[in-house]
Amino acid sequence: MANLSIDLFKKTLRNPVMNGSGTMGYGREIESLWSIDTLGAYVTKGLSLKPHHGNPPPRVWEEGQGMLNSIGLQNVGLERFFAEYFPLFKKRNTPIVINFFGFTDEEYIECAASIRPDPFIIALEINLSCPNVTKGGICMGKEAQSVFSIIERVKRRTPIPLIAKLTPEVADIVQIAQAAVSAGADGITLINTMPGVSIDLAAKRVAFRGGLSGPPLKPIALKAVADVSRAVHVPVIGAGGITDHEDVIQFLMAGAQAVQVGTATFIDPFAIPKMLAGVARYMDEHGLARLESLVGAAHA
Amino acid sequence: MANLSIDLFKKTLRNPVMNGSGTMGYGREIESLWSIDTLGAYVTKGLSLKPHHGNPPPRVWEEGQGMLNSIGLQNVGLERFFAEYFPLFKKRNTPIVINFFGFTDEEYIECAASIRPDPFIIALEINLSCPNVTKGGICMGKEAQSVFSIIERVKRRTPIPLIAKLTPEVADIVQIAQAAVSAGADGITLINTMPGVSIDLAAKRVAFRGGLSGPPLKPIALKAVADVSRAVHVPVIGAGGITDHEDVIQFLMAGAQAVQVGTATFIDPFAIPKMLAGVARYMDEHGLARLESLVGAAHA
Amino acid sequence: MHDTEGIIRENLRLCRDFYRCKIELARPIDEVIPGQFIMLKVPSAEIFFRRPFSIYDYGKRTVTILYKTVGKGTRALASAPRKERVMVLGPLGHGFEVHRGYTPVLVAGGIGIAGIHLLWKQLEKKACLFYGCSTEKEVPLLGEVIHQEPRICTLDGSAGFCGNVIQLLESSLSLVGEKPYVYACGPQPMFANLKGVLAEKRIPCQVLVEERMACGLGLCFGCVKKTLDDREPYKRACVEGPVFDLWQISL
Amino acid sequence: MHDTEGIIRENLRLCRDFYRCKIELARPIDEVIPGQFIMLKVPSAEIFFRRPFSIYDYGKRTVTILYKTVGKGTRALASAPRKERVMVLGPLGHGFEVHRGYTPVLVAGGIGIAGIHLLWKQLEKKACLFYGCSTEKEVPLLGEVIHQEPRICTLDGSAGFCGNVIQLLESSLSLVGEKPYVYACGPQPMFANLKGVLAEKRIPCQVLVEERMACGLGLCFGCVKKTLDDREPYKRACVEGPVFDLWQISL
Ligand SMILES: Cc1cc2nc3c(=O)[nH]c(=O)nc-3n(C[C@H](O)[C@H](O)[C@H](O)COP(=O)(O)OP(=O)(O)OC[C@H]3O[C@@H](n4cnc5c(N)ncnc54)[C@H](O)[C@@H]3O)c2cc1C
Ligand SMILES: Cc1cc2nc3c(=O)[nH]c(=O)nc-3n(C[C@H](O)[C@H](O)[C@H](O)COP(=O)(O)OP(=O)(O)OC[C@H]3O[C@@H](n4cnc5c(N)ncnc54)[C@H](O)[C@@H]3O)c2cc1C
Ligand SMILES: Cc1cc2nc3c(=O)[nH]c(=O)nc-3n(C[C@H](O)[C@H](O)[C@H](O)COP(=O)(O)O)c2cc1C
Ligand SMILES: Cc1cc2nc3c(=O)[nH]c(=O)nc-3n(C[C@H](O)[C@H](O)[C@H](O)COP(=O)(O)O)c2cc1C
Ligand code: FES
Ligand code: FES
Repeated sequence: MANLSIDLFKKTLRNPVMNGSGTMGYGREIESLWSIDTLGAYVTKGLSLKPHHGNPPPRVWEEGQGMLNSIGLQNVGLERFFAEYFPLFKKRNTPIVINFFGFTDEEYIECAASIRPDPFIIALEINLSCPNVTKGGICMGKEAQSVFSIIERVKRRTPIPLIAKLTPEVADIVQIAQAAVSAGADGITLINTMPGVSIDLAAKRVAFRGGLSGPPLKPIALKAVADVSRAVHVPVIGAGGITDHEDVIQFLMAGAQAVQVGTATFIDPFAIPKMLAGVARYMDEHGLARLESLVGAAHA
Repeated sequence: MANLSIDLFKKTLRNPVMNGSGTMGYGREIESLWSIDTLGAYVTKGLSLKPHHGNPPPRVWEEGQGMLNSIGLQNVGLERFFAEYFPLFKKRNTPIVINFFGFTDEEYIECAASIRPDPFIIALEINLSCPNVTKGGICMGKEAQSVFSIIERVKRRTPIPLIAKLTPEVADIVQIAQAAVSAGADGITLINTMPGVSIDLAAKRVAFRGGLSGPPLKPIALKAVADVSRAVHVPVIGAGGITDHEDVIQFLMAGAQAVQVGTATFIDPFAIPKMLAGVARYMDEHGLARLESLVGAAHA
Repeated sequence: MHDTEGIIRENLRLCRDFYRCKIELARPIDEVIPGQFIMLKVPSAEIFFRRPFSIYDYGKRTVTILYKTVGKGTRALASAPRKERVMVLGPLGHGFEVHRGYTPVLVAGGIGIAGIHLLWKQLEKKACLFYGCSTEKEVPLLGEVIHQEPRICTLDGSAGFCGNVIQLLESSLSLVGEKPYVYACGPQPMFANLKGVLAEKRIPCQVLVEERMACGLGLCFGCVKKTLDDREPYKRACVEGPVFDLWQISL
Repeated sequence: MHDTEGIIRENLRLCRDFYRCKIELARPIDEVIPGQFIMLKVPSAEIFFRRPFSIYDYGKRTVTILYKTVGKGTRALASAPRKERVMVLGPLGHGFEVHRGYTPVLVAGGIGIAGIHLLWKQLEKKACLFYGCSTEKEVPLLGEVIHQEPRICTLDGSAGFCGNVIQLLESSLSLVGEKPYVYACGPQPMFANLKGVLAEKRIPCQVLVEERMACGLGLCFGCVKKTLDDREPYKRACVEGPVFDLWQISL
């Protein structure tokens, strides 16, 4: 079968497909259906220094051909994660990306600093989409300036490659990505969810407020990947509505080195294994030796 | 039958449903199926001082359950519009909104200034989503500062109520809307298309770049309407993925005084007449005397 | 646990807005613990999420659900013809734990019977079932009475005791036998009343709760129920639940 | 012009990836000018836009199209069973204008026959048709020959003249009669060659062009064709077209 491996941050991954942060629990849950080592890399749920309880239910909402979520970053905290969940990935020989966040610059920095380098940790992914309490709750990732400063300060405190994960709710995502890279980001993940609202007609109220994910995001994410990958020299990881192997290949062609899949797994828990098989088939049919040859193909 | 009329800018409209700018030609085309006076008001194609040729084809692209377009603002210019197309609306006794644009501040201002007040023109709608050539092609509508100054300068040159139509590709649409209102905007239309990209797998190239419209926009538009209508005291007009009467009512509940329908008409040319009938049915079933009572109902 | 293709063999309207759907599976389903559920891909392009349904009954290659139409997904399911293909993920979640040495008391309110029926079937003689619904029209939801006559009540008094199922339970809890252990499924308000009735003697009780779900697999943390564990209050209804100890959740 | 519900009465694979679809309409269709088209709502939730198809033939309550599967929409249509319901908007657009006092010469390349067939049928004896396709397998697309024997060519020489239809036309244009007037439909490259052949004598010619469409009604300005009118170069294929004067468009 075709070789799907790709290189990222000087490591070789089995394949370019990761889960999106927060869409594959703590890694063990999916193993009732398939082994976590199916993934090119596992991306953790958003982790923080201290545990977070998250929001009251409902936390998920169907919205047309997509969904809204407001999980509220529930997580067990770094300490419990490493004690209880991290060993699985070593056992499965599966590289992981640690997605993390904070509600103040200091929380971000301490969080990153407290993560000890480990051969299985290929990168930290900083979630810049969450409210900064010290800045009146507006999110980090919206101003190039604040993105630059947080990334720069985090980089000073960790030797682990740092991926900046950006929100699409910005005026110019290329500018934000460039700020992140010039501050030292080693990679960019595009995109996080897009804030949306759903109205309950019967109840005459806002039924739900949360982040939009799934197929409706795809053209927005492809644009971010196409534009940013042209503008920066670091690897771009694409996410947003990826549902099948054709979507994966489209994101690679748009300039992504790797992709993340979230919502699709909720609809079909075998979406990821299926898309990997599909990508392999595509490579065989097109006599492709390496996936790298597809990356950015659409730029030409 | 129920009374669907609403008041906007001291005029009474038959109903709250308009077409979205650029999605109903010059008004006469649809009359092979239904009379233009079916609309609460007709919104013109984006007009400019001088005619514009627009972009080469293809200009429209199917994208999942939505579409991308890059028409490139083709239009016959104000002069020809008033000479050839405007008379129809007088004949049909149909109020119109004049959507206009320019590629420099001066073009915007001259354009607005050159439109003579007329009882049938209820408002001008300024399209802030187009590239400003003097500012390196980045669009007007992205910075509160430039929005404030353009609106303020336009208002000085026209007595006609001015609606600011905003792009969703911003960091904080409430802030932009507030800038527009404090500069004198009499209303806000939310939202214009969201930039997106589609990849052609077979051709290995960017198949299309353009503005995303249709159902994928709906949750993003509803959020803009819910948040902006809470923050400003002028009427908000909702647009983005409205397909049936339930969508219309949801936008009203979210805080819109009126709505605009674009893409839905391409899929079902009778979408607008059908949704008007649906809204009337809803009013009868719920014993509603006036639609105003629904506006912002979801805020409570 | 698998994600299996299935074919709708029966999709019958039992009464009012209640339906029973029997699905034949392409491969055998794992053993089911009463209270477990499936995530069903409703056969309609309009419905994005799968929908969770308790396993009402099952055989080697069949699973049966009992459902009430409350919105677009269940309405779409109700209109699905026989022979329609669906995807069935399950069995999922933490079901009822039956404790020896107690008298099992089953309490079902309305469609809640869907989550209790399998337990009732498996407990046989020992179990005594309290079933409450709004009118006699809904009594057939019980299906064929398996053994011990259930105690029935209706809100309109058209059948059995007149009142809600918790009032019925309260009126006869003393008579059900030694050391009652309650297993309940029904609407939220029912649980609050239940708590009131069981509080004094602090009678042990497990309840099956419903939360909106996206994945049903523990991946999204979208389906949480608040518990009294202050270290980690929000537990996933699809993994740690849907069956919780009544005394450990906050209503 | 209406948007009418229709039922697929026939959806037949004629050869290779060519299909003929006959649709029965809920109400009579207006009179059709050859070259006009319909916007068809393909019966599949995956297909968002309607798709434009030339009216190959029509009756009081039926419309027939001939189509080639080139992508997901046409493939979805090809897999639509008989009795499937569709929506049919039309007749749309500016069709062919037949000018008296000329010898009508019809030129169709491949699936282009779909846009020419109705004109051929209406012109009867007078018309002489040049039809080019890739192989004899595609000759049946002509349907039953209505009157004057058409001139056929195939790229592989398996039937008729060996070459493309423009070469065929060139070789015999002098023989077709007095004052030829060409009506053509086919792929883009064909038009360029056609222009070359007709240039010298500047023979009058109308061509049916295809552009991607969203509305088909002139609402979106998405389907434009570039013309030599420099005041307003881009004309809508769905209103000013799809039939244009070859000498007025820029290829
Ligand atoms: C573990 C579990 C087991 C269930 N078992 C059954 C069963 O055996 N029979 C049955 O009829 N129903 C059962 N439900 C509830 C069922 O899943 C919902 O009624 C269904 O998902 C509603 O979908 P809808 O599209 O029709 O409604 P929607 O249009 O999505 O919503 C309509 C109404 O249903 C409510 N609702 C939606 N989803 C859920 C949900 N997941 N849980 C509770 N309420 C919801 C909404 O709050 C809303 O008021 C179960 C739910 C869970 C979590
Ligand atoms: C006025 C008019 C009349 C037409 N008549 C016929 C006809 O009688 N028979 C027939 O088979 N086809 C006809 N076409 C072309 C037909 O509409 C397209 O082949 C069809 O829309 C492709 O849809 P798809 O989803 O299968 O392809 P897509 O997946 O949308 O695209 C696949 C390929 O088809 C091309 N394509 C897509 N849409 C169009 C379009 N509107 N025009 C031209 N190329 C397109 C794309 O460029 C792409 O290369 C006509 C087009 C127009 C504008
Ligand atoms: C339920 C849910 C939880 C998520 N949690 C996080 C998170 O904790 N941190 C983060 O950076 N992104 C989070 N995301 C965003 C996803 O990782 C991903 O960027 C987004 O969903 C787009 O991909 P998709 O369309 O494939 O889901 C979450 C998404 C969902 C749906
Ligand atoms: C083909 C097309 C052309 C458009 N042209 C304009 C325009 O000229 N000016 C403008 O302000 N908005 C324009 N829009 C945006 C629409 O008016 C509307 O804001 C957007 O499409 C969202 O509504 P919808 O989802 O109902 O289409 C255009 C949209 C489409 C699809
Ligand atoms: S539904 Fe996703 S974790 Fe329970
Ligand atoms: S397809 Fe919309 S104008 Fe022609």
